[in-house]
Amino acid sequence: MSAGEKYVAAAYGVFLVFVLVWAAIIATKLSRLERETGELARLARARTSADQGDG
Amino acid sequence: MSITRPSLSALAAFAVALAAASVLMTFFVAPEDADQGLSQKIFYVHVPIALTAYACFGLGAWKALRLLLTRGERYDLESYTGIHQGTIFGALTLVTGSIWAKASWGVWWTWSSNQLVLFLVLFLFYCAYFMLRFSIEPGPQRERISAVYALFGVALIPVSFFAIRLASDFIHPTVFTRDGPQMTGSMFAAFCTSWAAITLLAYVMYRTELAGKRTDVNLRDLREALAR
Amino acid sequence: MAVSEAVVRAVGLEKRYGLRTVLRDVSFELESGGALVVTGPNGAGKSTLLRLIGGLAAPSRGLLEIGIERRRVGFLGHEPLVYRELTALENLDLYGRLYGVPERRERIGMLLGRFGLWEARRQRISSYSRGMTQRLALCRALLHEPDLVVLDEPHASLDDDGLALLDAELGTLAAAGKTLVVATHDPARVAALATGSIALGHA
Amino acid sequence: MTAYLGDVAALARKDLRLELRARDTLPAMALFVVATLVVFHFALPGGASEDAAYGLLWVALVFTALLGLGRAWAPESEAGALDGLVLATSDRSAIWLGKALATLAFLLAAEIVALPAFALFFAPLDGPALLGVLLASVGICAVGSLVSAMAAAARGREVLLPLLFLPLAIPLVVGGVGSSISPEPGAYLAFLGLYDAVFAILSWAAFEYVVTE
Repeated sequence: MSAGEKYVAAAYGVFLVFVLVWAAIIATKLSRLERETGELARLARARTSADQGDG
Repeated sequence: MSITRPSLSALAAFAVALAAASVLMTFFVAPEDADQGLSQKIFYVHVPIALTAYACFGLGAWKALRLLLTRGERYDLESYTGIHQGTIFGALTLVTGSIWAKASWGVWWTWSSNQLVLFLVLFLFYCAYFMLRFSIEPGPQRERISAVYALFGVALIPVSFFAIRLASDFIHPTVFTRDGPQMTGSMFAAFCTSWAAITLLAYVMYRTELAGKRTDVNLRDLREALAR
Repeated sequence: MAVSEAVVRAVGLEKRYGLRTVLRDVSFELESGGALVVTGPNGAGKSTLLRLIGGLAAPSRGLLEIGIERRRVGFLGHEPLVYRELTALENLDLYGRLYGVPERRERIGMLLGRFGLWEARRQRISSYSRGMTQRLALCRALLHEPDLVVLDEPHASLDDDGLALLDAELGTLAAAGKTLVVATHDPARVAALATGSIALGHA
Repeated sequence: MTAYLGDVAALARKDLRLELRARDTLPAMALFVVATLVVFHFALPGGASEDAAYGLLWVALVFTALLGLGRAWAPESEAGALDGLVLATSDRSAIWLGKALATLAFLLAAEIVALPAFALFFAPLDGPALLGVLLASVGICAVGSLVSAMAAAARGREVLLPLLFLPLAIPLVVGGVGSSISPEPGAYLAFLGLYDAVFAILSWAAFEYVVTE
């Protein structure tokens, strides 16, 4: 590859890598949110069943 | 999510389509630049990223102004996310800009490219935004101080632009900046598609991050409600 | 007697500092000329509620209506809100100008005399005892003859005659039809004046 | 309007009185700027051009201003005095203007020491250069007073203040250095005037939002 081509590839490559890294960060955030909502859902279910229990 | 605004996934799909179109046009339709040759192709991605960074800083400042005028809490997250996007694209501008500088002038950094220097100043400024934001207790005062700082940022952009132009007169008398290559029809078309694609991509990222942050807030309220 | 409408009205008041909720679901009404006593253990949010009423902070959620203009409110907090390296005269002169108090010098002289600080008027606050500082803070809070007086544990760090002075002052304020809000650990002391009270528990 | 200026005057006078009494900011700023210039003398290589010396003058001025700005709101945060001012003042921007004028007085006093020392150690200062220093000092104090109020509301304010202030000071350094070394300083002085106007108005309007909780 000529020098010019190397740099063009580098520029586009950097942009592509950035998008992928950003997607990965969002993915980890999504999985954290999923886990937290799961916990809350369990807590809520435990709460409602407890209410019905002594309701 | 109000129904009038197009859904996120539709926007994302459109952004991807535009990106593909711009790559095709950049490399297969637009002719190579007469003297710079292939390395000029970096222009099609570097300049749109810079313009998108400006747009994000502008969005952040606009939401900040709305927060100060209407005290609406939702604007704080929007302003914060907008500036977060702007800073990311600002960093990208610096990286792609230095690659372009290496390709066309053989140096990784040059003080004579006014736009690069401007982004360096803005990058310093907006990094301090996050330092400021994370050293104040969450609450109305933090929202207002962040908003004021965001407004200062958007005032700093034109002022710094002039300052750097004035500075380049006495720092580098021999100046060889490129004032934007002359573009034929198809080059301009490729540039516009690329610009639209990157701007749209930034908006999709903005909306996605915003959704994530709002979910965090909702979760915290839920957790507090359930804990009681 | 005409129904005196509420000067201070709070509905479902909430205040959050960072992620900590300090005040939750506080509601009350205080009519003009009345005196509200705020009680509760330390950390229950008494000072926060008074800062909201005094106009030093905004509620995170809920409604707080104060029918008196900010500069017609007198505030006495845990901090004296004065400059320690200025003298009593200089502090009160500064606040007198900012509040636009008419016949500023006479009013300052009268207040300093009434609260036993006349001899120490040229000394810096940094040389004052806690009790003297508290009296000066009282002078500052009453300097502009406020219509609404907000006092956060005013009896704290006062000696005996200081307490007597304060009780007398509260009496004259109530008699003059001023509206009072007093946070205290010793409600008995202000029981005579109180027209309403609110006890804050941990949010 | 006169009430507003009365407030500003009373607030600025309070700062001058506190400084004359405590004498902890002004002597420190004057000594700091001269010491910095001396250090720069040794830092400059033998053959360095005069232009470089002017550049260093501006570095010295900016960091001396930072020293003063770091202490700008110290008296207010001691016994909660800022809350007292926020309650008492009808237009809170007067608090900012009073502080900016007092800080400007301290900075000019330090410059009265620094500029002759610079002329003695390094190079002469002509009319436009002195006007540049004055205009930039106004901008420094206008923006600096607001930004140090922001830092005062945050944890770790000593570290935060330079980070907030320096990017905003870059245009002032450009204008200042330009007015010292450029053959036609007119453009640089006009630019400094523009900066002062824009950022003074912005700081004046924004201060209310920074101090109210």
